[in-house]
Amino acid sequence: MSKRYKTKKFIVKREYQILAFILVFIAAGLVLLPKYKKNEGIMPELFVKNAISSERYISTDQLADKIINQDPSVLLIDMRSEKEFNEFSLPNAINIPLKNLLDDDYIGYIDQDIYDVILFSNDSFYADQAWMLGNRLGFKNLYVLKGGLNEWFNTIINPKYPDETMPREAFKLYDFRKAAGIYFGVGAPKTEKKAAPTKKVITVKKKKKRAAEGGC
Amino acid sequence: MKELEKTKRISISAVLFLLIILIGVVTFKKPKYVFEKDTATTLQKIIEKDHFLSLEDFNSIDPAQYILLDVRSNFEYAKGHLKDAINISTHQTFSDSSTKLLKSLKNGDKTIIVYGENPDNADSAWMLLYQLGYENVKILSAETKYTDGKFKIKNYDLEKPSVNYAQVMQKAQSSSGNKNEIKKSTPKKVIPKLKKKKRVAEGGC
Amino acid sequence: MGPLIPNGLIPVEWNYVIAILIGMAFGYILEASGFSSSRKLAGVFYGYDFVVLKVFFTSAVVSVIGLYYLDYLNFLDISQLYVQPTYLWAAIIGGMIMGVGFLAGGFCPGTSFCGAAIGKIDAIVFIIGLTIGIFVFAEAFTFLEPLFNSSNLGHITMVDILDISPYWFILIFTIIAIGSFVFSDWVRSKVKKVFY
Amino acid sequence: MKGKKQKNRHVYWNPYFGGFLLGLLIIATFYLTGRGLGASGAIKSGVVSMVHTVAPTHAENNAYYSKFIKEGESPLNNWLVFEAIGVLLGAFLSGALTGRLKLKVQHSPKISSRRRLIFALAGGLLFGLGAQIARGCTSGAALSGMAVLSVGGFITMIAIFGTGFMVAYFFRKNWI
Repeated sequence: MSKRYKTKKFIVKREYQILAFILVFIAAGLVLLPKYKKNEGIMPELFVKNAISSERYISTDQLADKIINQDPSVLLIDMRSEKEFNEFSLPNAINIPLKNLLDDDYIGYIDQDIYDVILFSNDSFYADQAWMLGNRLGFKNLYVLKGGLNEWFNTIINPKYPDETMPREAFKLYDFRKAAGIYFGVGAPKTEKKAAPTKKVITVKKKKKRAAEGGC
Repeated sequence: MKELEKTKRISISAVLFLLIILIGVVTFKKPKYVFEKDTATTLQKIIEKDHFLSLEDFNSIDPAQYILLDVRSNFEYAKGHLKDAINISTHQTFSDSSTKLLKSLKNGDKTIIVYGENPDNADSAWMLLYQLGYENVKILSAETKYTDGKFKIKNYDLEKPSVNYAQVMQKAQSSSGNKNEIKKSTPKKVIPKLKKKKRVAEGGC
Repeated sequence: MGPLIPNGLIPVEWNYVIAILIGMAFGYILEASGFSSSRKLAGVFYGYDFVVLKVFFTSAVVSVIGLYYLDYLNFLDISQLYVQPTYLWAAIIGGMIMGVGFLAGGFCPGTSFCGAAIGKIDAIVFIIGLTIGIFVFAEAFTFLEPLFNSSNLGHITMVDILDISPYWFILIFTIIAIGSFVFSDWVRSKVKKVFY
Repeated sequence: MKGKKQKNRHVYWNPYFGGFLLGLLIIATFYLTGRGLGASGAIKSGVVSMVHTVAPTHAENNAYYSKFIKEGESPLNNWLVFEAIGVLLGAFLSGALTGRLKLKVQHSPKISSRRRLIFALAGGLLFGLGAQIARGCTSGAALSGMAVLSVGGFITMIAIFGTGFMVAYFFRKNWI
């Protein structure tokens, strides 16, 4: 049994030589293979496909409807600066200035699958850019408020009275917007004062979830 | 106690390993298009906001220095467009002809100026081109419209609030008299689950 | 694109099933390679048995090569993998304590499980020792905390600190590993045989 | 092959073959779960849950235990614990197939089995302590760490084996 080891001259078995060669060959392959830049996020083709689809937009009317019905799945994110946010924002919105979008503190808000995240800014531009970045990183459930706050003020807060010639739907829409405007605190007749606030109190408690923290 | 000195199994598995890798490498196709800029760089670029070209600047620069890219649909383009503009609507960016054209423009001396119905519309094209590594792209910050048989272009103020929101709201509320209740409620702190955070997998001990 | 579970390609519910299957394979391989025998493990320090070194380095080389090939072929995003955070002094001092423990006990935690599974009493005692050790650590945590949390270098890899292409590093690492195999065989041919 | 195994139950795999398979397993682990293998974490979970059951308030006040105690979830509900169960099963399977199952204390003929057990206990104690300080043992920190080229993995590995060689002289009687 021990005879094998007592050879005076130390030699490596031929099989091991070949195996060693194979291993070095494989490792050298990594060095020799042509390098290419790795793609971060989704592939450009998919990016375009998502970008040209209009599904990412949500209209102000839809949003107003969601807020009034206290849709618990909505998470509003204000992309403007902190100053603008402090002056005015939509109810229950969270402020993530565009420049902080990818910060560790905020990325969790846009990279998740619980809420429908609705991004908005003054018009849809910042929100759209944020959406594009999120789209590239493969985040789901991101939406852009079409037209942003400008559109919000044009439609919900200050709806335009439709012309007489317009179809009936336009009037319906106007009524809805007017009512929504009252909900958001515009021109409510004094008699309705009581009705509005009770509605306003949002009791839906969103469940706090914490990131699973691993530890070693 | 000894281990097996036989090398049959290890030899077979090593050769298989090598074969699998070889097959993988041989059949591997390099993706045709990859994003060259990562998202952090892109975000930086967006914040700097020097990728816009106002209409005045556009009118003052020499047409030989730029190439206009119309990202609207072919139909809109046919109705009317800026002089010498080339039409590549966003979804056609990867078609053969536009790839060829864009490649020739990449890192050239000429600035690529994209425009659409409004800057918002041109933004996806810009984002795409920039992230694909085109440095010399700018968005024409203007609104284009085809009305009354004429193609018109006018300046567009980006991200400018149309009204002073806070003031309007205050006015509206004071007129209705229920100021207190409708005040902007303090943003509720919600902490959504951080799902795909990198390195979420914990290590073993 | 992998890793599959963090990217949601396999539902999280499968996590534990996969854990057991992976564990079984791990245990089987360790046991079949002889890691359940403490005398075999300790042999590497006396030159009569280099199975630890061989298995260890072979697996490190194969896994790192495989992972980088998967990364190259776009099956896996290597930047998403968990990298142990490096706490320099904690790693050195903890490693030294483990070194002494290895020599005294003749096992490491993974191999002691294997030994215990096939009925080695010393392995079971080793596991009891491990439990006490962890208990001692936790009780003395306030005292050990400065060391535990000192010199945090973050999730860094050799590529970050050596500023070298990972592929070159892998090639060099492979050659070093093969060199160590040859060296270990040479040492083994010189050292007095131990039978156990 | 099988008959041969019956005759010599102490024939192990070729170490390179074992290492190769282990390498593949680590690749599979990383590919599936994004994390490496581990062993001592399972015992840590065991200790935490034990202390938490015996003395809940103490466990919650202790800075270390409290890191791993989550409300409504047992510390044992952990990936590593399941993996450790798998290790036991797998090793048992391998031992059973090759006829290595036997209740015994393995030690050098020069020492008594009492001495061997005392040393095993002390070694385990030190290993447990060290593994917690270094945030991982040989499989968690060194083996998995080296697969992703983690600096910590290499440092831990060098520290373990470097110290091992340094102190090998003092423990020689135990082994050779």
